[in-house]
Amino acid sequence: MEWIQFFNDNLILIYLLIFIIILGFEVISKVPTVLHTPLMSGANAISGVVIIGAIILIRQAEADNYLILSIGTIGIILGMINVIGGFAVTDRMLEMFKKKKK
Amino acid sequence: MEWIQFFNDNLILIYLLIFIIILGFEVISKVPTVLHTPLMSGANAISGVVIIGAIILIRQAEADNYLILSIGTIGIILGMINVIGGFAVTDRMLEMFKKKKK
Amino acid sequence: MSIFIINLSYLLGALAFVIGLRRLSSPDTARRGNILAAIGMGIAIVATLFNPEIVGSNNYGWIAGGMIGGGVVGWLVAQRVQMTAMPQMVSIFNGLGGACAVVLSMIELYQHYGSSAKTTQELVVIVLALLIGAIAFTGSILAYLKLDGKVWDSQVTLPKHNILNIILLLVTLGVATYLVVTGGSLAVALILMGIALVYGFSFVAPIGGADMPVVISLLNSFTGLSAAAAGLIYGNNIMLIGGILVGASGTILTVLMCQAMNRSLVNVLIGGFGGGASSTQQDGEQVAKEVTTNDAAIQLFYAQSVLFVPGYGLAVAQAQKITKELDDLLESNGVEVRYAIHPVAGRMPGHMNVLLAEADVPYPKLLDLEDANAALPNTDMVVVVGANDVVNPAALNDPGSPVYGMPVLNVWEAKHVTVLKRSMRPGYAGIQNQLFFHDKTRMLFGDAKDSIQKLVAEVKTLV
Amino acid sequence: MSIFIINLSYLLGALAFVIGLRRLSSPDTARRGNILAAIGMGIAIVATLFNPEIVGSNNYGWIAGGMIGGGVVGWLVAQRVQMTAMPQMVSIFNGLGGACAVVLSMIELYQHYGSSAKTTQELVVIVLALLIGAIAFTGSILAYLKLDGKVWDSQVTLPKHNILNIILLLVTLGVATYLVVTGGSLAVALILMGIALVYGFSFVAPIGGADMPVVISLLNSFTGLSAAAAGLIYGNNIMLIGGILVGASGTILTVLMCQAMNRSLVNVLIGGFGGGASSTQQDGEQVAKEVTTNDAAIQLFYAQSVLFVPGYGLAVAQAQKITKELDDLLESNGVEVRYAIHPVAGRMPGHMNVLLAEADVPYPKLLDLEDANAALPNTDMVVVVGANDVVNPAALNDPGSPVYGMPVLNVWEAKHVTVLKRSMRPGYAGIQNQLFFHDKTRMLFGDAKDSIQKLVAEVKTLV
Amino acid sequence: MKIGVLKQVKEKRVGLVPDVIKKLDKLQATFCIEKGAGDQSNISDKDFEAVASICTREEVIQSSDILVSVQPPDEVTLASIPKDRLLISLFEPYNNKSIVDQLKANGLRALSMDMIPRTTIAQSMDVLSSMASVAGYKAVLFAAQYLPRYFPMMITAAGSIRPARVLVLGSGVAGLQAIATAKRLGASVEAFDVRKAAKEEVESLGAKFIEVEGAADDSAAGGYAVEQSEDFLNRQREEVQRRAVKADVIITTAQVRGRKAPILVPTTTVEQMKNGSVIVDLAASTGGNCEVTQNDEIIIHEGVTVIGNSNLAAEMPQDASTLFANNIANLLKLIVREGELHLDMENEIIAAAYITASEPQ
Amino acid sequence: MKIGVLKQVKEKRVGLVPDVIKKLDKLQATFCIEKGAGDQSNISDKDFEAVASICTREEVIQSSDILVSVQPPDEVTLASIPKDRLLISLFEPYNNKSIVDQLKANGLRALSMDMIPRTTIAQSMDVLSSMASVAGYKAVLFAAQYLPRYFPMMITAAGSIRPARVLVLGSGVAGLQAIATAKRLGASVEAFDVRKAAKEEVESLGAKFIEVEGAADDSAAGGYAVEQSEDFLNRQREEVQRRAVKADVIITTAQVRGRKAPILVPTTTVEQMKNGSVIVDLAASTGGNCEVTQNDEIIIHEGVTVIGNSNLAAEMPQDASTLFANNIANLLKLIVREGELHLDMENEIIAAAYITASEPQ
Ligand SMILES: NC(=O)c1ccc[n+]([C@@H]2O[C@H](COP(=O)([O-])OP(=O)(O)OC[C@H]3O[C@@H](n4cnc5c(N)ncnc54)[C@H](OP(=O)(O)O)[C@@H]3O)[C@@H](O)[C@H]2O)c1
Ligand SMILES: NC(=O)c1ccc[n+]([C@@H]2O[C@H](COP(=O)([O-])OP(=O)(O)OC[C@H]3O[C@@H](n4cnc5c(N)ncnc54)[C@H](OP(=O)(O)O)[C@@H]3O)[C@@H](O)[C@H]2O)c1
Ligand SMILES: NC(=O)c1ccc[n+]([C@@H]2O[C@H](COP(=O)([O-])OP(=O)(O)OC[C@H]3O[C@@H](n4cnc5c(N)ncnc54)[C@H](O)[C@@H]3O)[C@@H](O)[C@H]2O)c1
Ligand SMILES: NC(=O)c1ccc[n+]([C@@H]2O[C@H](COP(=O)([O-])OP(=O)(O)OC[C@H]3O[C@@H](n4cnc5c(N)ncnc54)[C@H](O)[C@@H]3O)[C@@H](O)[C@H]2O)c1
Repeated sequence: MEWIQFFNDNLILIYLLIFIIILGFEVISKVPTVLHTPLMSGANAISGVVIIGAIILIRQAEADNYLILSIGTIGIILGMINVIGGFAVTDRMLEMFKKKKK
Repeated sequence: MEWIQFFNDNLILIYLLIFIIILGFEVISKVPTVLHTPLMSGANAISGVVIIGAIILIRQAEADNYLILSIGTIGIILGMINVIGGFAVTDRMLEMFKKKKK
Repeated sequence: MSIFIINLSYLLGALAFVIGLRRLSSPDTARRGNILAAIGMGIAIVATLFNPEIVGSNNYGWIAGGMIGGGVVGWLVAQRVQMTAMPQMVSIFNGLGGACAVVLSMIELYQHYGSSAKTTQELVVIVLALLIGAIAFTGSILAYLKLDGKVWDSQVTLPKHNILNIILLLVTLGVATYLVVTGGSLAVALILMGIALVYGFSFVAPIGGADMPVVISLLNSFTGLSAAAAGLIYGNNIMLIGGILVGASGTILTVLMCQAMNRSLVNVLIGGFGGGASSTQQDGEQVAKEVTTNDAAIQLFYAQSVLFVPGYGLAVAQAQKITKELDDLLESNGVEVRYAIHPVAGRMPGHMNVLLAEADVPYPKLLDLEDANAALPNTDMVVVVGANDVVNPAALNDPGSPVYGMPVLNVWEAKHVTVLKRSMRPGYAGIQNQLFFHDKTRMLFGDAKDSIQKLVAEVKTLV
Repeated sequence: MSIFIINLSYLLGALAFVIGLRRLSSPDTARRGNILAAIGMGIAIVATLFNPEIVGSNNYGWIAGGMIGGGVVGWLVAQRVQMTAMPQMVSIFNGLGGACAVVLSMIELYQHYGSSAKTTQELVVIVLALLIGAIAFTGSILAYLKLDGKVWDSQVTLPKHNILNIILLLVTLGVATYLVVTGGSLAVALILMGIALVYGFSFVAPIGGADMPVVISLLNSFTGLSAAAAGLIYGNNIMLIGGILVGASGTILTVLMCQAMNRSLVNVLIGGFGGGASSTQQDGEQVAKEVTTNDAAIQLFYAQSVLFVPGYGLAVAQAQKITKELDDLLESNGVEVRYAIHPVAGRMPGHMNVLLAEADVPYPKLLDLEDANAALPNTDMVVVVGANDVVNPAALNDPGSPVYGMPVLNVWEAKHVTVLKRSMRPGYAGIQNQLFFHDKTRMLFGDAKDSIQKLVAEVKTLV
Repeated sequence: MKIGVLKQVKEKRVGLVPDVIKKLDKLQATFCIEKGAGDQSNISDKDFEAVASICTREEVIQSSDILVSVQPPDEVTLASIPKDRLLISLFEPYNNKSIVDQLKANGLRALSMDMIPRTTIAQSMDVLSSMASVAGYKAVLFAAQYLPRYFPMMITAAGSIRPARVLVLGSGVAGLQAIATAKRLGASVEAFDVRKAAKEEVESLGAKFIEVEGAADDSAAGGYAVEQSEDFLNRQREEVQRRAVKADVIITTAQVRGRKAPILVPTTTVEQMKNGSVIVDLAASTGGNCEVTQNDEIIIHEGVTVIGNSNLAAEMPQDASTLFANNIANLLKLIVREGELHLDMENEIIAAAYITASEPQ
Repeated sequence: MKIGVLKQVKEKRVGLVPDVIKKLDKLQATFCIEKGAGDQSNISDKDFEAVASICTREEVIQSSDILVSVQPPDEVTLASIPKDRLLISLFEPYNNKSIVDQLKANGLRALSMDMIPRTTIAQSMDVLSSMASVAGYKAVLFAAQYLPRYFPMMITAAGSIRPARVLVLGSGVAGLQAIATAKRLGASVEAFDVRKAAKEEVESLGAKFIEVEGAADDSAAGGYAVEQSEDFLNRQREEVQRRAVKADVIITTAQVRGRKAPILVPTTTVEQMKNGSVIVDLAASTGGNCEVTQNDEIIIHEGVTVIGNSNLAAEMPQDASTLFANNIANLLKLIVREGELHLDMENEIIAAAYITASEPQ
């Protein structure tokens, strides 16, 4: 019952999620095999969006709550490596596709 | 201001609409020219979904409000022709694609 | 709980629309996609019929009447219509959908001035639904009339029609704004409807007959948008989603169709150009009909038997190898492919033999004049590749022609003929060819090698 | 107003993700797509940094430190890593993303047991983020170790490992349920984290080394899902949307990668098979490395100069015409294509000449032995099409070989060699060929005509 | 109506063949064939017997209303043919100026196959085309037979052989067929002609066209080439010389109707060619395109074999006869209806071929 | 070290050519060429002068350490050669049984080019291959020259000509080349052989392979065919007969080393063939695959032209000489080092070709 309630209350959100999932499928469905690795890498960089959670966490934390601050900062570092490294590596992989012009 | 308020209030709905638009583009973007006409026809049948408005209208109307009832019924007839005729015509057009098996 | 079921139904219906449309865009799955979309529509309609949240006196009798009436008419029309008249049909159906949106928004306005006043925001949405629906309605009707040959471009186009259209559009928008801002009255609403209907008509008027499919697709996306607006009015998700979806996909489809014709949308909408010259080649009174690569490819792919008629143009274009590739492609899909070699085709005795041998066409596939003429009446599709004099019917029926009396390939005895050449220029004998104006004949202009290359690509999308 | 700007920024960020991903899936636009996604990420981060809705002591110092530190490390690593080590790198990055999610959810749990208790629903979401993040973390790390050759399959696989995995999974889910239902304690939370980390490791352990890219893609979609869960925790749209998007596209990409390997996902996950035999052909101690059509096509397309070495197998497969097609395709994309004809290739003097003339390969493209050997060191890519004895290095360096002393085509002097043949069977002379085990050589097994047909198709996707 | 076929003396072909006669039953004519007429074309009298009667020469000459031969009958025979009979043959009145008078003097009527216009409708009777086509094919075979080298390229264990270079001068029907055949055998082929349309025609066979600026092209000449200015011929000879020195085979077919053939390969060029090279000159009967050509002879000039033969079609007599017979048959269908001869002078084909009309042609 | 080249009497080819001699400078040998040796191959003495000295026959014989010729020298010449000299030529000891004794009697040493093993490594010296390849090519040209019909299919205004049917019996090197050449000219080709590998080889050229069950295939024979059972030969002849009757051209190359060639086309088959058809028999020198074949003669048997020639390579002397010379040169590189002769009997090529060794071969 609770879940049904949840469903009815968040109907639009659920629509949104389902459509994003479909969109995620659609957007990828016709990739040439060449691009599998860079695409994976690019998607991986996007999944680093979790860093935003770490930022929110730290911004919300007390200035003296060192446990949360330090753990949160570790989170930021990890997330940032994922984001920056991910996009940069993807870019390097994709460099080979600019070599030639049709 | 009013619109900004509206935007903030209906954020999820707006996300939904934008993603549906992108999805609409995505879903179509690689159609072989052969399918242009049936696709147009199928999409047209879907646009007959407006009939639902007419149904709601009539269901909500007073049983003696003949003006609304008759106009609404005209709406239903028009919409129904669009829906049924649209899907049926599309199906006929698509029949030619079943003739041969690979 | 029941609301949950209704909500779930709408969700499923919306999903069915999306997935149905998706499948419609690939030949393999198109049919199932269409059925899926239809099922989604069924679910949505049933859910609406029994949605407990809608309170009123239901009036199921009226609804049933309307649905059965409309359904039967729609079904019968769809079954009866000629295959060739499909685009017209789609146009009409689309117009009716637009009309339905007009009806709904007019009733809302009527109620606005009567019982229940609306907020400005609601009013905006209602007026949008009205405008877009009205344009889609009359526009589609005119598109139908044009496609069906009931109306000629010149009959409905005024001088400087495009300027007229812009003025009309401004007037429409002006009245609409007035209505929204001041609240207006039923009379203003009726006037607005009238202007919008006129504008829809006028909007389509200057657009060339051959461009109608593009216009229908555009109008279809209009109908979708009006349905979405109606969805907002009724706060109904599936109307909103279905409408937006059709609006978006219709727009992109319109763009794709323009691309397939090598035109820009603006170019199409300004009109005039698409009406005559581009799609037909005139010779005095006569008109040679062009075919798109796509249509030709479909005809080839779904034919039982295809006969290529190579001529000097095949040699000039050096199209022998690509022709063989098309041959292989068709054969591997169950089409019987042969070649009709006219004795004087080319510029030296055996010219075609040399070329086709180079492309490795096996000898048994080559028919000489007699065999070919015997086979032609049972041939579904003839593709004339850069031949001209050797398929000239004047040789049989025009005693004044310099080729009168020469036996030719009677390609017009086949079911369909497609002629690949670069222009309407004559061949070696320097005489015009009536074949090109024959009922069964369609011209595919361009260098033969290019054209066949494109045909190969198109056929591959069908496989 | 400022909230509007923040909302708008998130919306734009989400759009950038979608469109960026879309562009990433086509070679032409991939690079711009990646940059677009990066910009979207930038917008989202900046918006979060200055979002006025987030109240607290901000601690920008900590944030700046973390961001700069992480950013610099990420950037440097990305620039330094070898092209060949890219998949490992992606795997590590992905693991870190997962770790970040673990960190976040552990803090939430810590707070749950400390200051602010959560609702059951929130708890579910937090535990989900924890679990998925943890699996993605250790799984990715093991995938990295395997790919980097630091760990061998056998070192981490136990007997009946799959059963062990199922048990571990059940235990993990059990503890998770317990925690959600009873509320648990920090200790339970830590235990759960521990088990999940172990499970992530164990999950990847049995999967074959060659299947790692598929696994990374799968783990990547896990990371996406954990980010989405974190988004729910923080009520943050862009985390939710970005996470779901990556979750969905990662899943479909995983399936596509399996399809490209002709495997099912289940088959990959059960593991074992992908580890060795399928991708290599053994000869005693030696291993010939296979190449996918796709990789070969890329090498061809991005080469400056390609040399085909036709042999008897080309004749048997009658692959001359399709070879010419591949040639044309490459030439039209700026690749210089030539043919090296060994004097004894084929089964009669001039065998190759006959075939290539039939396919209309112009004479100046044919290099004889001397010219070819002179050209080889400057050749990017050699494609050996059904030749064997004529490219056997034993002729130069194995005095015991029956072909010792015969001049052969020194194809191993080129940068890359791809050999098209059906099996490891020897040619006419009946002797094994060391070329197939050469460092630079990759084998593409199958009938030469089929293989080249596939290459043509692949190259066309690159154009 | 009786149609007779004469045995040829210095010619291997025969005017009609059994397979073709079989298809002529609608003419309501009978056929008599001189004994041994088909021998040289590998057609025995036995083959003919099924569709015609075998007669002596005398019988044929005396009894036939229409007399068919490949080459025109000699003077003696002409004199012995009864008056008013119709002869069909290759009279070549533009080369053999006296033949018309001779025919008229004997009171004979004649259709000359080589006068049939080169129009699309007449092509089924156009022996010049069908024979030129055979000649072009044969020219390449002759060249390949006499050339001490390979035509195709060969990279073999015993060395690499580059493809023979073949130069075709004059790309009419014979030239085009020569190009096609040489290309088939693997040679690399260049060709030349003065007609504008020739470039496209040559390229349609995948060969290379050599351009020399300033050729006179008269489309009023009914497809035939016109005589060229001396200036043009000089430039052409220079260009040809440049290519000829590199060529292994030259095949020349350049003719200008009713005139001496233009000299395209002068002696100096021949002498600069490679030892063993071959020239096949199909214009030999009108003087040859090569200066050293001797008509109907194969000579070796400073190591270069020069084959002068304008009648190469006769070297493939069976198919050549079949083609010739088909051409004749198509003409017969035009002039014989229900066993009666109808010479319709309104018909432009008949009018052009009827060389014994009283008005000047 | 001096290497001499003899002028041939009944042979157009020559053992070495200037282009090849030029590439042999590493041998540190001088060359003397008999005057006029290259004449028949279109190579003048002038061409030779740049790389060798032109000598009289006597000088060549007396002064050369190695004597190269295409065909073995006649008995008189053999007798005049000083003892211990090395001769390189096509001795065919398996056919010409007495030659070895004759050589030994004169105290001469000899390498026979036709005894070189048919292995991959030896292929650059394999004159049998290079010459067979030329012969296969030439065989088709001969057939095309003598056939009174077209090879390719032609649909023309003067009638349709179907492609010539060519039947190739024996698909060794010569047979394969014949198949390739006939296909090039547009014929439709069928082929046959007893070796199992032949099917794939024939099909690799796009021709049709005729299967006859039950052929003996001995892979120990070093690639050569073995003799077949009479039963098999009978079935084969039946199958061949069926095809031969429809064929326009038959090219036979079936040989079994050291034995009489099998009769594949008996007289009865020839007599059922179409008038004008052509048989080219490359096995003529070992009795011929066709019963009516006369070695080195062109005869006409009941309308069928039968060309018996096992030495067709000599009909294309210039390229054939170049190929032959390349083969010889590759052998010379193997046996001459720094101006000295080294006959390394460990080397299987030399061991096989050295026919004058005392032990029995
Ligand atoms: N066979 C012989 O021996 C011989 C010899 C000499 C003359 N002829 C004459 O040639 C004619 C042969 O008839 P035919 O039907 O083969 O040829 P045709 O009547 O000359 O017509 C050829 C057609 O091909 C088209 N064409 C040219 N290049 C092309 C290209 N690249 N791509 C596509 N189309 C191309 C041309 O139209 P566009 O320009 O519009 O493209 C032309 O109308 C007959 O009149 C015959 O009498 C024959
Ligand atoms: N040129 C001549 O005159 C002549 C005459 C007789 C003999 N030979 C000998 O033949 C050899 C020629 O060397 P080569 O390198 O051309 O050929 P090769 O050494 O015989 O090798 C041919 C290779 O092609 C592969 N193959 C066969 N059919 C194939 C197909 N349909 N698709 C893909 N691959 C296929 C085979 O491997 P799989 O089975 O694994 O596919 C085989 O290893 C030399 O040893 C030479 O001495 C030459
Ligand atoms: N209507 C038909 O169906 C048909 C049939 C056959 C031929 N034709 C036409 O008839 C014409 C004559 O053909 P033909 O083969 O009998 O020609 P031909 O034998 O008279 O001459 C052979 C070729 O030599 C060329 N030539 C003449 N002088 C030359 C010079 N100085 N240098 C180079 N080339 C020179 C001519 O242009 C011609 O192409 C052609 O135009 C041909 O297309 C038409
Ligand atoms: N190693 C190399 O590089 C190399 C080079 C050339 C030839 N070869 C091999 O040497 C072998 C001999 O070649 P060749 O051309 O000198 O052969 P050949 O001249 O001895 O015989 C010609 C062909 O006739 C065939 N034949 C024999 N008896 C027959 C019969 N009764 N019916 C039908 N056909 C019959 C043989 O099988 C052979 O193919 C072949 O196997 C060939 O592949 C190898």
